[in-house]
Amino acid sequence: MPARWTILAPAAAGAAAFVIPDNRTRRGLLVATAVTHLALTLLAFRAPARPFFDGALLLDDPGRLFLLATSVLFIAAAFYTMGYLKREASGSRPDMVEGRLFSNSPEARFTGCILLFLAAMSFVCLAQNLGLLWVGVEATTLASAPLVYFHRHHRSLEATWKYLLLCSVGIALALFGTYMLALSGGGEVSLGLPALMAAGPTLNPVLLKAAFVFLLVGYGTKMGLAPLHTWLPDVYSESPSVVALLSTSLLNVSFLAILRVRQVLCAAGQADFGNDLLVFLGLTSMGWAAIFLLRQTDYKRLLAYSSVEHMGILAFGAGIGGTGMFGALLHLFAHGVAKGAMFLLAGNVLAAYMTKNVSGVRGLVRALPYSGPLWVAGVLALVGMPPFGAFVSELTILRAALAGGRYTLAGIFLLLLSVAFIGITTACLRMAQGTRAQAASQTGGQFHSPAERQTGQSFAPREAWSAVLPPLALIACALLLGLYHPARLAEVMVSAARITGGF
Amino acid sequence: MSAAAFDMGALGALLRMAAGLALCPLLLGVINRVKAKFAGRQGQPLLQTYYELAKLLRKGAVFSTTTSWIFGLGPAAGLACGLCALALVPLGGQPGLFSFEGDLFLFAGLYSLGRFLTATAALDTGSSFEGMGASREMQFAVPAELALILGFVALSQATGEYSLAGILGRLDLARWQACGPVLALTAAALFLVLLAETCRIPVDDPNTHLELTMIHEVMVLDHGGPDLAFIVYGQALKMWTLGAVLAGLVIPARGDGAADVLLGAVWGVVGIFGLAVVIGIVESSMARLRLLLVPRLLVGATALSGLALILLLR
Amino acid sequence: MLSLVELILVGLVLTNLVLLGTSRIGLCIRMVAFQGVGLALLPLLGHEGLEPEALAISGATALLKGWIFPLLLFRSLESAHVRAEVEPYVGYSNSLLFGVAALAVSVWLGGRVPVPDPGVPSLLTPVAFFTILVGLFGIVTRRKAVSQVVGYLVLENGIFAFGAVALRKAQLLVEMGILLDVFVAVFVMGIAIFRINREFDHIDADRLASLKE
Amino acid sequence: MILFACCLAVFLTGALAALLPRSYRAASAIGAGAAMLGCALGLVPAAQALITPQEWALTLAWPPPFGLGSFAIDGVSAMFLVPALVLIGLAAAYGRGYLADQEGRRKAGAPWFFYNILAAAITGVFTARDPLLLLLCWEAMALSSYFLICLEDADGAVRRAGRIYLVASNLGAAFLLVLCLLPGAAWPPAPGVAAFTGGFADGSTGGFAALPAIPAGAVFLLALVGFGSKAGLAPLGVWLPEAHPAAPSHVSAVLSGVMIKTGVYGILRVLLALPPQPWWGWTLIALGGATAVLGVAGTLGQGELKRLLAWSSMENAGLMLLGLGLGALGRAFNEPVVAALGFGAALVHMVNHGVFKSLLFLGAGSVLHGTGERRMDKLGGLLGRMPVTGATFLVGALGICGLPPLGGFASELVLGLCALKGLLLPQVGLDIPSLAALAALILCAGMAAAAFSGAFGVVFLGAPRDAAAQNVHEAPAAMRWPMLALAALAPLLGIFSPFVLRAALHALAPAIPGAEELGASTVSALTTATLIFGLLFALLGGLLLLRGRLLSRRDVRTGPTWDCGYAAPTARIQYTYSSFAQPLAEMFHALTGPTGVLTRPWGLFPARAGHAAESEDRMLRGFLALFGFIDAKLEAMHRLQQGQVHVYVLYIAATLVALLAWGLW
Repeated sequence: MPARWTILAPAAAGAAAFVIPDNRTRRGLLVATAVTHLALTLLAFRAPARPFFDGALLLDDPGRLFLLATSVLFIAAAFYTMGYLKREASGSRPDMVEGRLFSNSPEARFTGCILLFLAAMSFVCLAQNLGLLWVGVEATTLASAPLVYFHRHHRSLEATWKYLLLCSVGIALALFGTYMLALSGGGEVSLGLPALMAAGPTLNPVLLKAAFVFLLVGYGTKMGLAPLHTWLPDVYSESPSVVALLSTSLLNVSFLAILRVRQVLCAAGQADFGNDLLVFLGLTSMGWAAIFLLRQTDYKRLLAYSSVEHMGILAFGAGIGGTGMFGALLHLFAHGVAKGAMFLLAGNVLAAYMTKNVSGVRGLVRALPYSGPLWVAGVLALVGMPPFGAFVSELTILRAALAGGRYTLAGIFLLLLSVAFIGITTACLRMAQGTRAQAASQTGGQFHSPAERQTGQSFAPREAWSAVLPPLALIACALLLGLYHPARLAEVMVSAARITGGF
Repeated sequence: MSAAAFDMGALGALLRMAAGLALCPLLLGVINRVKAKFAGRQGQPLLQTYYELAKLLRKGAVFSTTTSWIFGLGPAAGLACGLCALALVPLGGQPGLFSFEGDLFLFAGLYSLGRFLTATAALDTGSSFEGMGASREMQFAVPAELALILGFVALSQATGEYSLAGILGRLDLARWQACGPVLALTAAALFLVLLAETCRIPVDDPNTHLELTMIHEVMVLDHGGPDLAFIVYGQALKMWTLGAVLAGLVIPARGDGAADVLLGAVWGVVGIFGLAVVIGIVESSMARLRLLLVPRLLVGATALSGLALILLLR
Repeated sequence: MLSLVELILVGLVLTNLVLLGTSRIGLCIRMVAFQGVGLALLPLLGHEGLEPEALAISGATALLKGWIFPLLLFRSLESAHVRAEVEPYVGYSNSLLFGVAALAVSVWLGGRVPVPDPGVPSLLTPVAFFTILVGLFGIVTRRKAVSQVVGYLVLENGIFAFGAVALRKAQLLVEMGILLDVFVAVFVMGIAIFRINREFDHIDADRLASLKE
Repeated sequence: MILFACCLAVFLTGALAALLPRSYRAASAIGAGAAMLGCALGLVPAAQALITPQEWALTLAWPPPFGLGSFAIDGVSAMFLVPALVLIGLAAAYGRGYLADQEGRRKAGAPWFFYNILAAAITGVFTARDPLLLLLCWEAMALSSYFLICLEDADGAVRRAGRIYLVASNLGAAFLLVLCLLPGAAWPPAPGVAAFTGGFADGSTGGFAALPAIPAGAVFLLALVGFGSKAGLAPLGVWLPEAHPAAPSHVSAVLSGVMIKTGVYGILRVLLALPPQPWWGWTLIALGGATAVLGVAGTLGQGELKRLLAWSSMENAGLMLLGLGLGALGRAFNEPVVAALGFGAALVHMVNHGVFKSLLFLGAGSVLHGTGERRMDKLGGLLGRMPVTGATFLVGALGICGLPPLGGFASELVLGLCALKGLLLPQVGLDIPSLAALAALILCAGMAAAAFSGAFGVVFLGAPRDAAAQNVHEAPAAMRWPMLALAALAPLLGIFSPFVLRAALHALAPAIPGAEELGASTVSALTTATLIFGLLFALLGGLLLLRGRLLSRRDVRTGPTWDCGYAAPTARIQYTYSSFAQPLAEMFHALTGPTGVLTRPWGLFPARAGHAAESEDRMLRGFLALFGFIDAKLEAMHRLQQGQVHVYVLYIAATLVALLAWGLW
């Protein structure tokens, strides 16, 4: 019964991490847990789904898919974290923006929270009861809040506060929606997903719609759909890269929550209403993100807005229905791995250039012989260029829109994609090209890292394997998704698309 | 057509070509003589050009140190192109040596090639004057070529033929009666083109000696000896060829009988020399245009051809 | 029994109006505590009567909402020894006017949303909407971080009231999980406020605006 | 078929293999070798397809992303593929020499990786038989070419050019995405793109109802914009004059000689597959004529050799589009002669332009390589110092101007003849467009002759104008022989032009029944023309012999150029290209805008005066202004996120209320 252990193992490990005094063993535990989790996920991927916890938890195909996405991202994060924590040894250091001293929060808390975070996300993937689903999603917020505040300076604190407040408010609304959903069944039905879907046609349509609105707004806040996404850029830019990566899978599970609700909606024959809302919010998010991707000066915020854009794509694909749902699920993977790689690489860039300013980074390819080319590849994977997965998924979604005869929507979708493409490539490829000296000259001739200030010349730091291999693996995954889908994965994706209301 | 007939045709064409080769230097003599008459002078002998050619062929040459093999290639290529063009052009409605649909493009293309190589030869000397001349030559060629082709196109539109021989062969009296104005316009356009292509007043003045005002002459400042001979002869040949076209256009004497063939040829030669006289008259009655006005003149020629076409298309 | 439920709901509305009108943070916190205690009764007044599950839920609710949350909030308020003023963007009278408007809107919305269950008082949906709106309003218009947490609690109360009445079958597990989450949320927020105060020497959320475009 | 598969495989493996070795030489040897080998392998089936259409289709059983992708070579593909492979192979050989001096400054892996990817992608574009596969190859082509353009990215101008190219090609590809994803889309497009077939890889209809047929006009417009932007169609081709000069010269050769043609190919496919309507032809002729004239006018205002060549590529793309337009009109009005000749002319010109433009870019490359100077007005007298480059460049220049006896003339002859026939046909709606096409053709020929005589003369003839042109070296052998090979192709294309045209007509025959018979007269015309070419060569040889004989017996001396009494001639008084082209450029001032910077002599003792060609691209300026405007407007909206958490909560509340209102109203 591997499914339940995907929750229990990280939870136990997380609890242990708080008490383990030794850094080395703790990091070892982290990696070990990640590996175990992936192994369990793959086992569960093959194993037939069996409900447990009196039917409240069940690993159905959508759950399988999202669990796999989470697990893959997490293992990359875990390996990266080892090197990252070594780099970020405790002790106060100057803040690179303002130069004020700050210290990191204790490593034990960081590791523990990461593991609990994983447990919570796995819980969401398995939850078949909307109430528990809510509990899980809220738990992810709470587990991740301390992670955001890893660097103890005021900007990350501000980000943490916004994250807490906005997400809590949103989640609270989702709770209200959940109650309304239950009420729409006349109070008799429980919050169990099967029960609700069984009662589908009998549900009160008006209440159902209202409930869906509340749930969409609530989970949409977590998922980062504009204009509910406002916490996202702040959190992504101020938290460590690893956390940013993990929050990518956080967005994913929030999407899963929305899909779960949509299952009920479809069962009740109200799919169209939900689809319209999803398409609307999706396009809004893409447009909003596109606006902020243009002339974006901070590359971590840029990545954050690109996440908003991609969440919009997911919502659009789900809302278009038909094969669009399949496209959305594929895109979830493609975007997840690409974005994860980009965040890890952004961490490397930050470590090498000591600035988050786009104009402060030039000549990545020359300066960082491994991260640089990977960065370029990641950008291509992110903007949906072949042969990466996002190309296929966006293609599928667009094709579904056209096949549905929704030419206007497809046109808007393409236009927004192009704007985002221009925004991202302009900034990120500019960072990759040129020479490092040009960056120095552009930022007023001074060098960035302290070492450079001393030596007076720019130097290329040696890149640690733990910093290069995880993004490399993730980009390899993106490539794989673009060229070849393992049979089982495709099978699961198709059936997941069917379950969540696709064709 | 049967082999014999072809042989006859080919033979006739060869004879007509030979006539052109032999007579073309005489044109310059005629023009000079006409101008002299208008100026009330005795003027140089009619055969003066032959003498000059003979002299030039016997002379040596001084080559600039900056020049390369391009410099020698220019004049020879120019003349070769002229000779090929002569092989295409009908005389007095009788076909040239070669004729195929669209040969009018080749006709223009050959001159364009010659011009290209002459201009590069001029640039080869590195002299700013010759560069200037080359620049002007290439500039004026653009509207001139356009006018020439559009004129041909108008004629082919009027006759429904695709080849020079076909076109000029069909231009009989009936055709003139059918669309006289069009043909007249085209003739005017072609005449202007001829003036420009053969560097006559009002476009260019072969006799001036102020380089700043020259176009073609300034390009060949550095050439001497056989090269210059090629150039001069090529000029005469060009005048003959274009003149043959124009004569064939304006003198609608056509026929198929052997006598008609001969008659047509005679008419053609007469027409060409008549044209030389006209040129002489024009040169002695007009002054050279300011350089800035030359493009307008040639664009005007293009406009004439275009007008002819529009008249046909309506 | 229903009447008692409605009584509590009316009390909820009144406390909300007080929240809108008052200037003292302390009073706000007490009001929220009152609401919490009132809400704690709702599960008992549910259809099953006094069942162990319902008892447990209401007990936990009373403990959290009535005692622990106020305690946490007062603690953070003292730790950040700031003027106990709400310092709203929108004046109190205007806030009250908003309250009236919000009440009207919620009544309208409540009318739009039918309740298929006869056992549920018709007052429930409007009041829940109203409380939620008031909570959001509090978060939007109040300057202090603490008062934003208060707003969040009000919001949460409205939702809880709705859930407690609307859900016939109270599921212990779910409810407990929810309560736990809310507790942790408030707890973490309290810590955050403590940190904010230490970092900035103020807890004015509107001055936390360095991260922007 | 097996050979074709090997060709693609060699390209791809070569791309990867070039990344492996540490040594620069090894990497470039592998990369260039793979490119050449792949081209050689691919040439065989392509050449076969020229004679007999290949029946086979190389079908990849592809797992879910793309479903089935299949390649096949028919006549049209072969017409494009054969020159493409030849040029890519020769350019690769050249590039190895061209990049040799960069050893130590960069790794050789990346350039050759992208070069081989580009080769494979172009081959795929010409042979794909499946819309998704076409898209894949198209995007791969765009990306790899982008990275090749940005090879010298330390230079800011190069980065700018690359950015413009990337944006332009992405926007163009957006239209192709729609074209290839339309319900029931096929490649080549099926007439009546209609009832939805298969929503995704497994062919299931994805639960969509069948849709009304997409009007063919929409498909045409999508293709026109999508492919046209790659072909350099004005005003979408603004990237072209920027990107082509920025790339390393062997890449520029491929971009101009081959990649532009992919756009022509796409439009041709659509025109052959769908029943054209007259307005298609009118649009194509109008845009093609505009492109051609703008392009050739642009050549006159350029100061850099490679930019001049790029503008000329735009001109020739315009000429090809003219041919396509005439062909479309021919089909629309059911005049098969015009159709056959129009498309045929486009194909023949495609072949010729490919050869000549690649040759010219290689020549420009070795000039850059030998002198390190891009501006023509600094050069001069290179013919003596770089004889091979100079001679081959002259051949290319003659060819690109469409002068006999080279291939360029043949294509212009066919195009002109086609326009002439269209003009003479009693068909309203066909005559005026034909006339316009004809006029544009002649105008372009004349202006191109002016531009290239000037460029060749200024760069290679006369005396060196600047130190840059003093100490130069001829290109190394690795760069010389590809140029010589291309230069040898030029007269062959002229002499065998009838065969080229026949091949083109043969390729068109399936789409245009009896194309070969219809074009027979033109083929014979070309044959006669080649006779005259022979005569021309004979006469030229004879005259040169005569000249030699005559001069051999006279005294031949050398001296300074006759300087009209000017005491101290310096090299700097020579006519520059700027001044050479200025009068003609002035005539087209309205199109090109201010063509130069003129500093007039002033005062009693005038200081230095001069004229430098600095033509600005009005289309590009317009686009930049538009984008800048949009950009600024959008940036103003960044105020939406000013950091106040209150406001953010307000957003949430507002969204909630709005959606509720929407849902419950």
